[in-house]
Amino acid sequence: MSPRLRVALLALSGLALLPGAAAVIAGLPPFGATIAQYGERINAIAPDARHVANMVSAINFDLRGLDTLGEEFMLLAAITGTVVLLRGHRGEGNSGRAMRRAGRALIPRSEAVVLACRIAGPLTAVFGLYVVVHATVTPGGGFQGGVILASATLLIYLGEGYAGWRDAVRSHWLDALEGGGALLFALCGLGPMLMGAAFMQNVLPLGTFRDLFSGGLMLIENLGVALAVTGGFTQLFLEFMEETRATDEPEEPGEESA
Amino acid sequence: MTASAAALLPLPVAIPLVVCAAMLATAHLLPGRLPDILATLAALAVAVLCAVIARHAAEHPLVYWFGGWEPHDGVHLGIGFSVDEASGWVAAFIGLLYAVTFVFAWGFFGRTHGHFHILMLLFLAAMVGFCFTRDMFNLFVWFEVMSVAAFALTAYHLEESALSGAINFTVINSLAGFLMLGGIGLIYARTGTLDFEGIAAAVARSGRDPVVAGAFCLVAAALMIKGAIVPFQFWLADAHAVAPSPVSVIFSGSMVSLGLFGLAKLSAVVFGGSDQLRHALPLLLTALGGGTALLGGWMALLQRHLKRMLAFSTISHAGIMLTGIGALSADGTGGMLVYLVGHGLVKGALFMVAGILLATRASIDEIALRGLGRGIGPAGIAMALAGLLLCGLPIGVLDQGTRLVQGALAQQGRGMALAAGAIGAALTGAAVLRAAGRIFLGLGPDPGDEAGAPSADEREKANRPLWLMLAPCCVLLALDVALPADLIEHAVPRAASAFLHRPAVAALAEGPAWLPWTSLTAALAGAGYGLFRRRLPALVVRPVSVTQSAPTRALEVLHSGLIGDYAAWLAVGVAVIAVVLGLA
Amino acid sequence: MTVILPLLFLLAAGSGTAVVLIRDPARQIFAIAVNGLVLAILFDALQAPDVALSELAVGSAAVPLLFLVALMAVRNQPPEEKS
Amino acid sequence: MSMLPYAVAAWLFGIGLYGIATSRNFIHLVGCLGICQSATYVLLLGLGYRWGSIAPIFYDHPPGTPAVDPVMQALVLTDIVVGATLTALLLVLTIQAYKRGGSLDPEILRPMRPGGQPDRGASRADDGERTAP
Repeated sequence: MSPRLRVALLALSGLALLPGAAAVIAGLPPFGATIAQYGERINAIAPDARHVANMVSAINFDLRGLDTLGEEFMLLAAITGTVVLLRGHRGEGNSGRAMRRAGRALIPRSEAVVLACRIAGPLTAVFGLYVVVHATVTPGGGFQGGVILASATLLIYLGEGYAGWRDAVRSHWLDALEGGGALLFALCGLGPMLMGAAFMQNVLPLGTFRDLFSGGLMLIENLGVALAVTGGFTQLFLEFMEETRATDEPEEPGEESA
Repeated sequence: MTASAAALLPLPVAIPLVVCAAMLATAHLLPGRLPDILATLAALAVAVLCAVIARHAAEHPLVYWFGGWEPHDGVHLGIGFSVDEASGWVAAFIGLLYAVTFVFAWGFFGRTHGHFHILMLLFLAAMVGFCFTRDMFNLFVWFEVMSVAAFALTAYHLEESALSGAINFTVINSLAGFLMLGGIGLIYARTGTLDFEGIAAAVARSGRDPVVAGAFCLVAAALMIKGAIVPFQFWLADAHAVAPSPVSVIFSGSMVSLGLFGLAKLSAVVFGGSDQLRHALPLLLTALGGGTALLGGWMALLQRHLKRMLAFSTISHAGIMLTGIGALSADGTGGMLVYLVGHGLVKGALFMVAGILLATRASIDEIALRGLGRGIGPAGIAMALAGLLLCGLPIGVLDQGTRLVQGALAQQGRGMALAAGAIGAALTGAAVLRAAGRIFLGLGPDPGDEAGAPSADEREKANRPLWLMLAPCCVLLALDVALPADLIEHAVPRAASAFLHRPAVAALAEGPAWLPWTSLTAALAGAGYGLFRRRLPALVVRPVSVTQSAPTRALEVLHSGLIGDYAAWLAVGVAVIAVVLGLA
Repeated sequence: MTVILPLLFLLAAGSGTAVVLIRDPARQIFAIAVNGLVLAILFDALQAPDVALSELAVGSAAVPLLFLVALMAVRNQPPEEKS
Repeated sequence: MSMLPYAVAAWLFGIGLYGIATSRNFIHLVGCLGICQSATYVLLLGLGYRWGSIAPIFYDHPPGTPAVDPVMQALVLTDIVVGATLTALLLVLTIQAYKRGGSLDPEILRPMRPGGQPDRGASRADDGERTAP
């Protein structure tokens, strides 16, 4: 099909869809008028039932924990896939050590960049940890914190250069971190079954409302997610970086993550 | 007894997940063959557990609430699994298919620290979760896990066509995921719940409602993309043709039909209460299904790349399954479920034959392989038998499913869909039989239109003995042929009614007995024409070639491999569904 | 609030359109990052701080970074000899 | 205003699809797919919003204060993970496809070209290629 024909086809089906879409939009409740009964109900009962302040975490780790389990394993699938697809080409043998492209000199980094990264890296990591541990009381949780932690390791890359990064971060540790985190989460599901409860039933003491240690089993699940996401995203960055080592210097990424 | 059986429900999902997480955590420590063994055992465990669950679900569906969040005052708070007999058996079949595939692929994925077994096990867990869940969003999560694992597996060969096939597959199926999520958002906003039963009750109350119809349109489009229904079918040929053969076994045998399984479940259980949909669906589904069956069959006949041919044949059979759903009756749906299992067994065996050719003869091209199959006769017999079964040889599970689907269609007077299904099956059977004759008997030195079809140079590692690859293939075929017919005949009416949440029926209608034989004869005639065209009188050959050339070229042009075209067709498909629903 | 929300929705539509219409991948990356940022602000205004934090970390940092890396990989590695 | 979020969601999906249909560069195409996905974020969060409600976090406000729908937010969180994984996978595929095919243009990188002939097949199939174009 020629591009013009393709756009015409697209526009035609867009036109055909227009009345339907209009009818659907008109049939929906007006924006901001009401929320669904399910969400209302959770807002009403979850603070009492699970002693947590953050309803989104309560849903993610308790009421609908199975979804998050699936989501974690989706991440695992994607990162395993990425590793296989990128390494299948490079060959697995040399993934453990830094290799350098022939004919490319090491480019010295400016003092300022190194210093900035050495300061920003730990700060980002601390912020990431903060986000992880406060999952049940304030916004954030294992996933968000894990991504921020992974960005902190990326700052090491900017500060110390590739070799330094490779020394600090080893590929099979990351596999272990990622798999271990996911395993921890899955075992949080199976553990309660051994005690005669339902899969992923919150059998641990729930703690006090608005306390850092509230939510019982959710805390462990959150930890599992944080480990898996940190390991997974670091692995992802690592594998992607491996693809670009012909470049001089990646530009400023990672700043917004803090 | 049933209470303890219900407690088993999380295990078929949890076991593969735990095994693959543990495998990843210890990836660099695992010795050579351990991933193969672990993965096979895990898949077998899933199959056995699902079979146990299915047996216990025969009386009434088993229900399990995760986290102990049972519904309270009619509000469903958590996620539930709800397994009826049919879902249980389908999941058991999928577990078995994986176990057999792991044996077939023994050592094939050796060099990657078990990463491929990790992906395959995730794929398995997602499929079982997809069969069991009774929660809309959970369904979406498993749908996406399935997709993500599949995307990575497709590109394993890292060849140019494998990569661009995988990109097409990924983009189209990602769009499917977004559509589905949009539909879920709409139905949640309308009904205030995500649970199947809760939504069904609210839909039945709502009457004619554009939001419900819109939600169904989006979700159905997503599942039809997964199920490769015209005009969403384009990705399938690209992806199945380039994926490693063990992965293609899973794709064709279970992933595609699972999309239709989901569609059957949703349209019967969740959206069944809407009069508007009940009026529109039979026409929509049988028309799309019939078209898909014909187009898939025709395209299959025109291929020379064996896996691509089988991919189109899968499209054709997906169309037949869709016509079964379209009957919206216990006969049609029961037939579709039986057909799903039978088709998975036969198509899995065929892709294994393709894998055997790739490994032992280092090619997948029908014309290049002419006569080269002589040394591996058993594979040829398997392929010929599978081809006969595909087009309607009246024995085995696949045939039983076919007759039930045909019975449902005949009862409702949908002659067009009935004919389209029979012709589609005959065409795919003809294609497979022609290829078998050419490869294993050296017939047909003078190829017709198929010579102009796309092909690629491909081979797979030949690191396994022939018997190790042949045994799983024969197991699948033997299962299809030898599963006792009266057992299925006895179980299907009950299981199909429970699947549809309807009162049980005593027996199901079957189609006319002559129809499979007609398909079979037509397939043999088609294969014979392809192989012996040089010996036929010009009076026969010329009109056929003249009439088939133009549409053939047009069809090949349509299957351009361009992602932009596929996106445009996707929009067309969604618009067609929306218009049909809107007019009802 | 009644003014800010519509404005943010329109901004999200606009920045999304920009991502599509900027055909040069190198410049598109900036559009993607801006779009991520706009979405994060929109989500925060919609009282979804959890989602906003995720979108900030993923949509305006991690994903543009991946795009950047992919672009560099493509630019710097001439394709291998085809066999 | 009451329809604006839904219209924006529909627009984003449409424009993303238009981008995919017309893109001549896979990296650009992946960006367009992200826009299609952001349509789902906007739709879901728009459906879960209620005027005058707080975020569903009862830290500064006591439980019982009207809050927006937390379920939609949980769904969107999962969706964002989906988006990140898909982007990563697609970019990997794109990089690899570029290395093999030497192009990022979908028109050039096709899965299988019509009439493609296997190299080794030609000699084996004695007259197999006769009718090939």
